[in-house]
Amino acid sequence: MSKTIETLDDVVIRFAGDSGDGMQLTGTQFTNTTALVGNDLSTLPDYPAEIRAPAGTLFGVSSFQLHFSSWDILTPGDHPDVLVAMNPAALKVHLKDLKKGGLIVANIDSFDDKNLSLAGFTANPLKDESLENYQLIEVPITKLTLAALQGVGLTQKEMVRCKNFFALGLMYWLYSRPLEPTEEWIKGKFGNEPKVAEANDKALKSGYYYGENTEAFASQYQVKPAQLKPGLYRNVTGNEATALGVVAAAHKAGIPLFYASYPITPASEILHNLSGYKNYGVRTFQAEDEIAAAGVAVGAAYAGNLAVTGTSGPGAALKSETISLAIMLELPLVIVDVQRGGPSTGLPTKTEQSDLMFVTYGRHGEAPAVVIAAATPADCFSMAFEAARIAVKYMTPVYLLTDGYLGNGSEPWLVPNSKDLPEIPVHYRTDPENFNPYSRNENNSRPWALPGTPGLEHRIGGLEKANITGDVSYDPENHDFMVKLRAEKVAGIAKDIPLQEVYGEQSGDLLVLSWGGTFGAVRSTVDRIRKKGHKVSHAHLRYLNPFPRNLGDVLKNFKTIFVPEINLGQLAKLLKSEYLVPVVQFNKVRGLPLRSAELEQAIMDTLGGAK
Amino acid sequence: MSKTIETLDDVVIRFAGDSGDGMQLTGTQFTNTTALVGNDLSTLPDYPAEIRAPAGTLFGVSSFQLHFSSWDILTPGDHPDVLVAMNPAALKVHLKDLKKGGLIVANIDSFDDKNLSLAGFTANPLKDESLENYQLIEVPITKLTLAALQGVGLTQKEMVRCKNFFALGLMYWLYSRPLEPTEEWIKGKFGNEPKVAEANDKALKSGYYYGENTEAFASQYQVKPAQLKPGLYRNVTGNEATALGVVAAAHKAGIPLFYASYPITPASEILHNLSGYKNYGVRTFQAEDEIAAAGVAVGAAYAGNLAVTGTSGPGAALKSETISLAIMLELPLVIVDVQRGGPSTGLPTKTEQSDLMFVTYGRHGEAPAVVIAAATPADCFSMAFEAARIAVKYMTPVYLLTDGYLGNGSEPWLVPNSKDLPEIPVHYRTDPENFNPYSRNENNSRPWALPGTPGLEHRIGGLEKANITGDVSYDPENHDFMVKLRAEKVAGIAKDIPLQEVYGEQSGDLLVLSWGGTFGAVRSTVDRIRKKGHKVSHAHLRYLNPFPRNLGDVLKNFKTIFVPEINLGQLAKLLKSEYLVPVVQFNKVRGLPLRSAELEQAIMDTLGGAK
Amino acid sequence: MANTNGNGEIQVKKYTAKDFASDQDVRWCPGCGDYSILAQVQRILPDLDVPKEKHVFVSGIGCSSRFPYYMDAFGIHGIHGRAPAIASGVKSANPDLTVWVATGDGDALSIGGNHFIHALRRNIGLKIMMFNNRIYGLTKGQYSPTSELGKKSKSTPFGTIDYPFNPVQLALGAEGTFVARCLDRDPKHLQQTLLRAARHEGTSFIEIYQNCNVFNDGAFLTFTEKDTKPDNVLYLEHGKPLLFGKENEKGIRLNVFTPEIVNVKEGKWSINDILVYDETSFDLAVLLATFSDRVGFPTPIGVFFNVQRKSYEQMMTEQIESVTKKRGKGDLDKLLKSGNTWVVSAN
Amino acid sequence: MANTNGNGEIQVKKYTAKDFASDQDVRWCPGCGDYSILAQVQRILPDLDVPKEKHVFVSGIGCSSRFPYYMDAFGIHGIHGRAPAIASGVKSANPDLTVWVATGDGDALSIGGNHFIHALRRNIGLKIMMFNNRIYGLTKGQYSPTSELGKKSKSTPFGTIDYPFNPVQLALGAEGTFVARCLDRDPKHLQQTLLRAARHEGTSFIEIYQNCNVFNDGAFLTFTEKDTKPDNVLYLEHGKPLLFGKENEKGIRLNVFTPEIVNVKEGKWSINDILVYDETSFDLAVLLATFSDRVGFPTPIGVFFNVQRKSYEQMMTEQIESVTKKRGKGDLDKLLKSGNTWVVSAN
Ligand SMILES: Cc1ncc(C[n+]2csc(CCOP(=O)(O)OP(=O)(O)O)c2C)c(N)n1
Ligand SMILES: Cc1ncc(C[n+]2csc(CCOP(=O)(O)OP(=O)(O)O)c2C)c(N)n1
Ligand code: SF4
Ligand code: SF4
Ligand SMILES: [Mg+2]
Ligand SMILES: [Mg+2]
Repeated sequence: MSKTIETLDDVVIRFAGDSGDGMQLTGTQFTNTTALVGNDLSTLPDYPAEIRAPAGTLFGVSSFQLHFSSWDILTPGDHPDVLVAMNPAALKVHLKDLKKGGLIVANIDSFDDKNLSLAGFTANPLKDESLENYQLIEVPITKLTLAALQGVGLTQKEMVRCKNFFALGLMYWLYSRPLEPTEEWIKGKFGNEPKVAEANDKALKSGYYYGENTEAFASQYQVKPAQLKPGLYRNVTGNEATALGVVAAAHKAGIPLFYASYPITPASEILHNLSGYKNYGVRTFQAEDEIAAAGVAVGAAYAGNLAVTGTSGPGAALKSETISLAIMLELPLVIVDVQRGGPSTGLPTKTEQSDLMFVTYGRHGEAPAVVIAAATPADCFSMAFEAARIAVKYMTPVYLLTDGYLGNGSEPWLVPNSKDLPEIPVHYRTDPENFNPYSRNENNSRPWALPGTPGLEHRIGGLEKANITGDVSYDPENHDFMVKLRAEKVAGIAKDIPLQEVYGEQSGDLLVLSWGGTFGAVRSTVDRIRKKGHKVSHAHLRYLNPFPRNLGDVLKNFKTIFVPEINLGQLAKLLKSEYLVPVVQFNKVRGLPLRSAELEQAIMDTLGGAK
Repeated sequence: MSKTIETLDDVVIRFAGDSGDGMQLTGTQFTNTTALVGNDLSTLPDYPAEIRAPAGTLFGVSSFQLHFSSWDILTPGDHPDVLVAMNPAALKVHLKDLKKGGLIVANIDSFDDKNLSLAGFTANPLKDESLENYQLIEVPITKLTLAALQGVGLTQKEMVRCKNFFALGLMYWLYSRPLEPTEEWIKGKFGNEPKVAEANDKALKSGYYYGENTEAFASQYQVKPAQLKPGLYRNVTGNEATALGVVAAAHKAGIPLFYASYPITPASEILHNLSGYKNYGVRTFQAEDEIAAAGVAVGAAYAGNLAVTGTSGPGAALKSETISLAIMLELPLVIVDVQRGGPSTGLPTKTEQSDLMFVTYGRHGEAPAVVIAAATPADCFSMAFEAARIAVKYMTPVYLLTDGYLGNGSEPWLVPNSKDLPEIPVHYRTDPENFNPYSRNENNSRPWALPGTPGLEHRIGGLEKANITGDVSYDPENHDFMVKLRAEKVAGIAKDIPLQEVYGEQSGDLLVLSWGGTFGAVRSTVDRIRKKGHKVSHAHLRYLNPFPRNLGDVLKNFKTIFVPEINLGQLAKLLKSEYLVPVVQFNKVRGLPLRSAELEQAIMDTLGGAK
Repeated sequence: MANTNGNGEIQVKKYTAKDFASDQDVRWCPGCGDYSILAQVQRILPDLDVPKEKHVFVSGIGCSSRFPYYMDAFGIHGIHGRAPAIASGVKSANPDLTVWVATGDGDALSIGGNHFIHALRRNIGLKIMMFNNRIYGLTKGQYSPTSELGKKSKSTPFGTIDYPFNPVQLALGAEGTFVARCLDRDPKHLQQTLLRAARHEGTSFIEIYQNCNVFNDGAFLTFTEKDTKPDNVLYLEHGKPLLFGKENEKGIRLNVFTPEIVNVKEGKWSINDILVYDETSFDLAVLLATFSDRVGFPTPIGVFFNVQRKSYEQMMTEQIESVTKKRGKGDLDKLLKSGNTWVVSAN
Repeated sequence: MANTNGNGEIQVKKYTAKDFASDQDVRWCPGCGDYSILAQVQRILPDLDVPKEKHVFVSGIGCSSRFPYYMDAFGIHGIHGRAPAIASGVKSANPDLTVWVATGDGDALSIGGNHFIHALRRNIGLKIMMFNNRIYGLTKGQYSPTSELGKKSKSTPFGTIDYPFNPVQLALGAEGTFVARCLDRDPKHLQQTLLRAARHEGTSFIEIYQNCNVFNDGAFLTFTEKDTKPDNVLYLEHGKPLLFGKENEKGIRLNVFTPEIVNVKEGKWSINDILVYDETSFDLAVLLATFSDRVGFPTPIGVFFNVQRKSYEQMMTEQIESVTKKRGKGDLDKLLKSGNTWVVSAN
């Protein structure tokens, strides 16, 4: 049976099912295949704080959203075109996001009374009019999978577990994707379990052929490769990119990388990734807690390593006292905060931008630290690299802010060649002549003097330091001097970071000013508005402390500054106190990326007001 | 021999000697006696971070400054009129502060070669012209003390230790103070050691008679009692007042006080004081660290106590994660931060105002907390009481900021009657009917529902709460709602705090705006400037988050806002971001109270510019 | 023991296990060992004669720390590692409450290690149940401080390089007064031990071997499966000889100071040679604690140590009472007006 | 052992104690026990044949934690309680360094308790000297976790209500591989023990009883004064019988499992009945650790426990080496370009 193949510009697909249904894996496979096909893409995994809550419950639903296209896209999309619902709970939770008229692929085998009632349906939505506004495709995924796997030699339970591959195969067919990448992956993954490998492979193919052979779908689709910049690509999540960024920085600095951390969602993957790079000389240290991790990192920095410690909000809170020490010691240190929903444990698996004030001001005393933030999953690589560069050049702690969305989300990344990455010059002090631990170079940086270096024996500590000698000093004037010096050193880094760029007109009525993980949502929204003919510019901040030195001028060129954030207005506060400019805030704190439609509406409203 | 008695309006006296010389005790005795005589007073103890550094060294010098007067004074004074120098190091360290023409009382017995060289003198300053500009009185204090104590039956070492009482007696004579209060104190203190009691008593009297009988001093002085508001007074340090404030609040709330803390300079005295109030039902818990102390306090608050945890900067940093939990739990909690010099260990025995941004923003996530600050040592009582009132009324953590100067410094306090203190109504929830842990009253406060109350069984925790039910909720809209609700609750407290008052004209060219422990220095400076005929107003903030609701209007009424702080401009930042007004900053971060003369100069300069 | 409720009435209500189940859906993975522990706790509470509202369950963060949500009692789901501190506040503010701590091997021994050892040292009245699955469950499979050396986990793809704690040994080192070990899959024994822990004055600590079937499945299989259990588990019972094996044929004998395993059914040794367990002996407790680390030795399950020592909250109460008796009940006005005071009169 | 310096030359310089004294004035109170500890450390360092620049002293906060300032070596005066963490970073980043930790009873056991037990568990190469004065010195006299029950201090005017830790027992509970106790006032023994600690692979822990003559004067007087010391101190020596008393007339005998004190000069018992110390026996170490808490028993001084166990940093190095051997030295470009890659060509 041959079907028409329609060409689409982009598709947003969301896989949803129980935590145990393998939706994250399904999504990742679809992503990898889609990347290989050459589409641009952006992903949004979303999983519950529970590991594997009882089957069928609403809170146990796990999902993976993927946006792929033939053009340059920036977000995982607000509203899916297709929802693959493996059970009633998945349908219940995600239906509200589906585009009107969108496609629902439902595994009808799971729509039994028990599951319907667990999901809080009083009637079977497949059977009444509730889905009238959508295209519903009912597929007995479980039964078909079981049928396909008879004779493979697995138990019933094991066979049922393969149903996500059936769904994956079906979607591959629907969007004309090749099976080979996943077939390869299955071979590699289940090499030791030939039966499992065979079963998954069979389920995958059965799904594919089900699409091909049945009348279920009216047509098949294709999405042409995107016109990306030429080069070698891979798909990376923000956490992978962060790990690679610090490895690359250590390499370019010619010093060993030391990563000390304590597991915490959504930062743990950085530790997982780095712990696999032992042959790159990477040392990883799973500490007893975040305080220890920070302390270990300080010790490693003292001993001359590129020391990095990663965490999320609650862990960052615990590290605060130790970072204050690192500021007094003036040692290089990168602290990665993969932000999540707060306060307290909050929404541990969701994204948020609410640690900006905390990393900027969350230390006792006058304790200035550098703060930078990544804009997209792949940008985590560049900003991790940049954090390391600044830290070792200025002998200072640098916070790198990413977030749950960036950390878990992925996009194609144009992989750089190591030789094209900037060098990071490191000069350990070796000359004992006139050595003073708190003398300064032209950047106000003190020397990095490693234990083990003959003649440089010296002591540093958390008590106030005398200028130059670094001895303990209780002298009032020296304290005033040093407090101001430390502040100046950090402020002075402004001259070493790029000027703020503005997308669109360089002056005008409205500047949308964003930072961090909202880049994609904001830029695509601004783009859409601009395409409609409105003059709206966009500036996206990656440097938060210090700000780019032209930022004040940039702001002056616009009548209205619009600041969208996934917090209650933290960048807005910083801008107001620094530049005394009023700003219009847009704050949605839902644990989710900003929604383009809402954002567009708010910008348009402001634009109306701005004129 | 009778001498003339001159009458003075006020005197600033500084006792200085080795850490082991008992200068803190001497100062405290002089203070108590002076208080009893009816002078107004203000004190500034200053001691090294070392316990008792080797005798004679510069870093081992300990001092106690006292300002007393016949009028209402506000500061311990910038420049002493008299310096009692028990050894060369004390002279070396403190001479630069002495008023030109001031009096030096030096214990010449300690000016031997060893001590001179330890103090870094190449020649004996008593013997050359270095002290030309001062009145030098040389007294062989050690020898005279030894002579007086022959036969009491103490060892030589023990006798030498009494020399501070000789010096005290001498100063009592010089300023016409009675001996009785100290004699009484000696009796009480050394009741079990009659020889020591006798020796100290004798040393005290010998000092007194030495003044009376020798020609050393040209005249004797008196300072008439101050015209204080009538009532019963006592001298209190800020830390004592804080302790009394929370005891009083617990009493007026009718609930037990629970103080959990970990020792840290300069906050430990709050723990010391409260641990002595066992018969007031006060529970004190010395925890293993500050994190535990905060956790214990959260537990005690849950169980219905007035929970307080006190610390200084580094400890406050450690508590941050737990305070974020308390914010999610919406439990009442008072956190006292007796600020000291930072960052890191910094200047642990010195004062500073550099934790304002930290307590305001130093928590991950959107975690709003109330911040208030005491203005003077005695004001610590009122503000501690106020912190407790707000905490229990609004079920929220409240930070009370004091500082090393307030905590250790003292002033006469008009003791209130308990019946005149405001009531603090506490309504524990008892009715199980319609009980919902996150329902709200008119103040947006949730019910305080104690374990042990039948029918109220419920669970709370750090995960996001559903509005009203308090169940765990991962719902995006609920999170947005709750984040905003928590912010509103704290912002709403503005309607329950006093309007900001302005001292002087209510509008004009220049408003000096200060907060916290600088009150005395700023008010007296403004006063002096006003007496010279300049129009300068002063507003002193005790409420930092939320700000008093009229603060924006107050600021609008002045052309220039001048903000002096012992930090790099933290209040200035908050004002700018909140009100978008430019401010003139004055920042001296020396670990010391602001100096009046400098401040006056800076205000005058600004005033010049403001016109 | 009968209790009075808030209104002073005598509480005589008899509960069933169900009364302690909250209305919240239990969110652990199907098959998780946590379910059994929850069930056993709910089962024993009716036997305690403590009114429901006097039970407080405090936890940190981890799968295990979701425990309080499932109990119809008071509860705080705290922050990672801090449960003993929060619980100490609850207990010392109101000693009348029965305060439980539900924690994991990471929560209690990694980030919470300090509060854990200090709670034990203070002997404060907390009933600490540590669900030891030798893994970080909630954060999806990193090794914990009880994971065996060399374990491959998400954060140690080439194997761990740090030695594990022996939780019983650590608790004994930290002055624990009631220290026990149980199995999630031996419900009866777990119930008995929970009851004893609940009734102990001061801190009681129970390490519960708990299967995490998602990230560390089968970690304790040899102790729970019918065919391997007899040879690998040694039940400790006060006053009873230390016997194990399918037919209780093996016993522990003390060769001067060195324990050895002997067979009591082959003639050379008889039951009279076998060490009789004494749970009040610290030295024996420590000796037995090391068994789980000795190759060839069975892993002891049961109460290792149990002695009476006055609790922290008891001493706190007594101190307040004795000072109050000596000095009289504090009067606020007296306190405020204490010290050197003087009067300024209006003139 | 000869070392090479930074330039690859063989380091043969012989140091004296003075070479390890920094130019900083020592700021402890006159008479403080810390002086002796400082002197002994400076005295033994020349015997180690480690070049000066390879010594790193890390401390927390407290009087004792001022230690690094006085050593002419590398040093970090850290923050309260965190010295073991910072030192672990130094040591694992550069295992070639000799890393010391100077800490107090409050620093190590109160706020730093968690890092302390985890360092011991990991057996990471730190030489931990804990100055135990049973008080908080620097903050002027609050009780510490080693203060005796009932102690009156600034923060406990009516006496403490929490039981102290026994640091040796805790260290053993936490898997310490070298655990010792010394006296500030027995310089020779302190020197010997420091040397052994320095040469131990992994974590060594020495509790040093240290007199704080300002806030807790005389806490250890019975162990240091000539007339009381013999009856109150039991020196532990590997392979030697446990004898003490003015004329070594008293000994420790093990009555099955219970230690008792017997007289070896009165006929009934002889030296052959006396327990011969074996510092490799964990059980003996724990038994002896409890002596200081047993009424009537002497307090043991010396090495309680000493076993060989591969250190954390050693395993870290080996793991890196073995993975590198297996996979080849990492190439950055390969790493960046790993995973599923695809090429977009210019067109
Ligand atoms: C301060 C902080 N750090 C880290 C985390 C992340 N985290 C949550 S639970 C957990 C470990 C859980 O392990 P365990 O205590 O053994 O409990 P289990 O899930 O195995 O029952 C970690 C690391 C956190 N929530 N807070
Ligand atoms: C985070 C933090 N909390 C508290 C303190 C205050 N503090 C400094 S040293 C110390 C205790 C010192 O006791 P110990 O470790 O026994 O050392 P010692 O002075 O007796 O040698 C305390 C509580 C601090 N510096 N930092
Ligand atoms: S991850 Fe493991 S411990 Fe956690 S709920 Fe699942 S099975 Fe239980
Ligand atoms: S206070 Fe005690 S421990 Fe500290 S230096 Fe003085 S004597 Fe030594
Ligand atoms: Mg676990
Ligand atoms: Mg101490």
